[in-house]
Amino acid sequence: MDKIRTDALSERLLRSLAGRTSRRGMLARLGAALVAAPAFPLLPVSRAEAAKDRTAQGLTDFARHAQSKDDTNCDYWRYCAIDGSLCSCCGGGLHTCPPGTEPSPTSWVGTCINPDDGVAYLIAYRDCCGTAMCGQCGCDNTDRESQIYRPQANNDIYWCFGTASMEYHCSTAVLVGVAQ
Amino acid sequence: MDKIRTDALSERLLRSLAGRTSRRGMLARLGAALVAAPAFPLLPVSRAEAAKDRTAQGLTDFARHAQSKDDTNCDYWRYCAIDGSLCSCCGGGLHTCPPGTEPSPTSWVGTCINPDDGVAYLIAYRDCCGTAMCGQCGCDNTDRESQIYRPQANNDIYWCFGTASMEYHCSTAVLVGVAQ
Amino acid sequence: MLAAVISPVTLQAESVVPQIEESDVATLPPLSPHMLLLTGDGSIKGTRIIDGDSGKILGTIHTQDLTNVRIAPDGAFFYVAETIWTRGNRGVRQDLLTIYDARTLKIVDEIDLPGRLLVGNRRQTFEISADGRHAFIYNMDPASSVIVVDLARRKVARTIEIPGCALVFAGAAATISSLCGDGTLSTIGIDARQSQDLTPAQPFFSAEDDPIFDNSIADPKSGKAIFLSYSGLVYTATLAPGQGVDAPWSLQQAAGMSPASTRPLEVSWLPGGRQLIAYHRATGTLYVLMHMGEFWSHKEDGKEIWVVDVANRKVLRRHRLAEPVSHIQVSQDDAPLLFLNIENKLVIVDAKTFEEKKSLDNVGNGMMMVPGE
Amino acid sequence: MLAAVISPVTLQAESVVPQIEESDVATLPPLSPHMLLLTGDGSIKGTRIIDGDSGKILGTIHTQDLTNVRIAPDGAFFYVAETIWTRGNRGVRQDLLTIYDARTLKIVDEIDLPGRLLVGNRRQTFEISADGRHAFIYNMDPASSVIVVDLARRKVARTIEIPGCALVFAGAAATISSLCGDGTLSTIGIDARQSQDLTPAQPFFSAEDDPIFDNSIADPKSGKAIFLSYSGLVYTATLAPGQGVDAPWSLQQAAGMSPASTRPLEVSWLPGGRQLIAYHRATGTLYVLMHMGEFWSHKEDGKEIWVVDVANRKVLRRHRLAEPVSHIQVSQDDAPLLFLNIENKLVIVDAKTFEEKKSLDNVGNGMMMVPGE
Repeated sequence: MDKIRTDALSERLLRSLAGRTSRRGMLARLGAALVAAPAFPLLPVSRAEAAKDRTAQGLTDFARHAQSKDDTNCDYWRYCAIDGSLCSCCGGGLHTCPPGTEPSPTSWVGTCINPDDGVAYLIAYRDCCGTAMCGQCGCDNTDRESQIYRPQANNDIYWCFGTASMEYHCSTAVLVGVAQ
Repeated sequence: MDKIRTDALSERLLRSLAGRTSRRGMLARLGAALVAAPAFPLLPVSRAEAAKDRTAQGLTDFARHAQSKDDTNCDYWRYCAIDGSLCSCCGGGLHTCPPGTEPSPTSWVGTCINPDDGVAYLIAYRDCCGTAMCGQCGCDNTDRESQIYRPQANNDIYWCFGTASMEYHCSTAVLVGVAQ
Repeated sequence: MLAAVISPVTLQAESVVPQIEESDVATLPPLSPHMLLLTGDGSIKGTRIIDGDSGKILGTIHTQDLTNVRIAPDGAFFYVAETIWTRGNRGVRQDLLTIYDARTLKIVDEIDLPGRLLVGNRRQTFEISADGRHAFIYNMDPASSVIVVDLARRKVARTIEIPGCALVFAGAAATISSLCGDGTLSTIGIDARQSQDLTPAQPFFSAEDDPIFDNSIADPKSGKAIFLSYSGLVYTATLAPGQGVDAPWSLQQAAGMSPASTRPLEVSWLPGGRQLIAYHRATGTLYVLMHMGEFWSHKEDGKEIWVVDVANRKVLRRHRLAEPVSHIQVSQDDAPLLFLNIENKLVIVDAKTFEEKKSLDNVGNGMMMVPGE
Repeated sequence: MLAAVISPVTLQAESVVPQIEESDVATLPPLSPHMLLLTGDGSIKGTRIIDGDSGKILGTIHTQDLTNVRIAPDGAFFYVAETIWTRGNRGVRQDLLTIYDARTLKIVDEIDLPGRLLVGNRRQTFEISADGRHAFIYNMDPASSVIVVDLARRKVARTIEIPGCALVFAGAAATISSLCGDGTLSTIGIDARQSQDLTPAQPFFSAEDDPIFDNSIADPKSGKAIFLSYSGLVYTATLAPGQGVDAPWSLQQAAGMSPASTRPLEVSWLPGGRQLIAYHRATGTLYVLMHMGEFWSHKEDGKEIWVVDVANRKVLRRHRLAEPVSHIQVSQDDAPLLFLNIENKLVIVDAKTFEEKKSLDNVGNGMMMVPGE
């Protein structure tokens, strides 16, 4: 498993690119690339500052109470910044969309600490799209969740860019890698 | 106020007409006539048998407890067979649709007893259509309510035939006349 | 430059986030007797496919208010009869029969329909023939008709006018039957050459005085049907040319009581609710939601389930419900489950012992379908 | 024969039912300060127009999930920014600015938009300029832009790219402003010749460590804006070319406490909720939903309302709420009402005395708009 050596750059990346070419064309292409890629690439993401300190004193309220046994509960560790219905309660799983829905190639991202090893992992919250609201196991956790001007860290946006239908059904929590 | 001298005939009317001409053409025209008429004609309706006996012994459970003061409550006397949101709670009134909605030219019909005079009246439950569910003051009263094969006495059908949109918003209770 | 944009990898290698899990999509297991399709309306929409044994949701079909769902007899498809406007509450009305693959829940086809009645909580506004070749959609605009869809050719075959009648039951011998406002049953061949009413036009009930519930039981294979009236009269019939309706008998008498009255003030145990009867075909067992009340309380939720041996006209058991129930369904296998619903809450009960097995909240409150019903 | 069919009267005179009441349709009263527009989402959709004095619903605009509604400055129209698929969950996506007459609620026009961001509970994804001539719609696909609509000509005028930034505040001098992920504020002229960033690009907050809530306060007339951070820092600014953001001050200090910390384990009173701030412009009074908790609890519902004198940086009052509140709004007259919402329940309170005036259930739980805000 590769370690992540990213730093906050997504908006800066967009802004710097924008300076060098037609912004609209460039961004449209960038957008298309991001949503069309088959391997589900992520927007480059920031390593959250809070993930540095793994002592009990560095943990958020969510992390201090998180568990690693039941992925149909809001306090499952990967769900530290999830907003919506858990796909695990809707016929899907942690990284599996329910039948008839489509995983979004784009996602928002959280940094969550696994209570079993005390390690911070990057989690991609990938929405499953195409069917209306599952309505089961609604969660809204907000560790290091930012606002719309930092979209990849915001969990209110319908992250169904690049799917055939943007109807939101549920959210998965795909393990991406170690954040350190 | 004219008295009503109707008898149950609507389906029989349709059936007899159907024998004499192309059923599809006839019924299509009949349908169009019913929905297009500007004066909101009713389907011919039956005088309910139960309306004959106005003594306390002849009253339904609804009629024994009905009131005539507050038209935003389900037990208001005209609502003896209403199903849905009361338009009186949605910006409309007993015979008034809320802004932006349209009264259906067709309706189902109830026979309700006014507690003030003990007289049975014919009530046209005219749906207001075009905007989604008002959601206020939901009632479901069923005095002499029949099933779909007797549509003008059924309160589950979306009675929005002939309106620009068939989206159901709320139901009014228009006083039609004395049923005796 | 373009390449760099398309792939963030080449743009700045250090920023790439490797992914150790791949996103995938689940498929449904093959249809099995304990699977339930529950169609929500109002605040909780969508048709949830639920495994009766685990009580878990296996998937959801996108359905809106007033949608009807049926299971193909061979289990290959789910059929959805639905109405959608192009702009939500406005625009162009689209009446559709949408066909979903029963394993992937992907849309296989969408067949345009010339109309359908908009009404909730009705089973017999949409039916599939026993051989799976035809779908029947009841339409009222406000004239009455049945739209026949050829499911093999995936197109509308014809429209059958049924003036004065409503609903559609798939009968034996390529017929459909409807209930009529004058108290008769009408049976018509789905073939254009058989469009005459094939039943004796004998009124057997009163649509004014003691209506039969729209939600009746009919077996498309045998044509055997069970109708139930507001007062609790049970009518059995065979839906086929030339067949009539048997003389009715009283549910209350079958439980050792007096027959119920249709008069005001009189209180009886009465059938009521929305999907208020379910039938276990192999054993001929009828489950009816019953409540105490006066006549014209036919939408009141059930406070008891009456278990009825239809052949012997006997109530075998009266089960008192902990909370009222508006919808009931039963699986068709020999270890049957009862599915009970009230206000979006589903309770799954052993149909023999009435032991509660599972319950599930926020699943919707509407019609329930099981395979082979 | 045809005539007889068209008119049941001539067919059988005895069957005609005379009608003594005519059906009609209500119109809304002219816009007044105590009227509220409440946009529901999820289980209760639609935008309800409520009279704050009587607590009664005056009418409903058909709106779906993730719809934004604005009131025209002159009160003549309601503007709805919405996204509708032709087949509900599928088909062709239609992004629209729909214009409703504010008295009849009839659709006056529908303007096609090239897109809009799908997100709930945000005020600044849709704004109207102070002169009523332009509408601004924030779009992310996922590149960021603002769509400018000419409301006089009823068509899209242009699209302004705002890379790295989001939201749209209508500022003074024909500009729009956005908040950016690098902690800056970006102000751009809506005229094509002014598409440069007109503000000094000075980061004033950290989008990672102490984000500013999207739901901020901005006056399209004066450009005066109030931003609030998760930790409770208040930033005032003027949204206009060349203007910067003032140094922030702490809400908690304004209430006599220590400033809140962003560190784990530390507990403070913090701002939180969905529509968590409201501003009474004439008196410069800010109402903030506050709760006790640790940092990153920014969506938690308010347990108190803090009444803040912005000019004097002073918390005037802390009102303890009987039940938590997620959305707050205040009318703009001199006898102001506070509108409080939690889980589809609206409570209307006197903004000066906090006396409860009215309450209303099942009205939806979403963004609230008042005239002149």
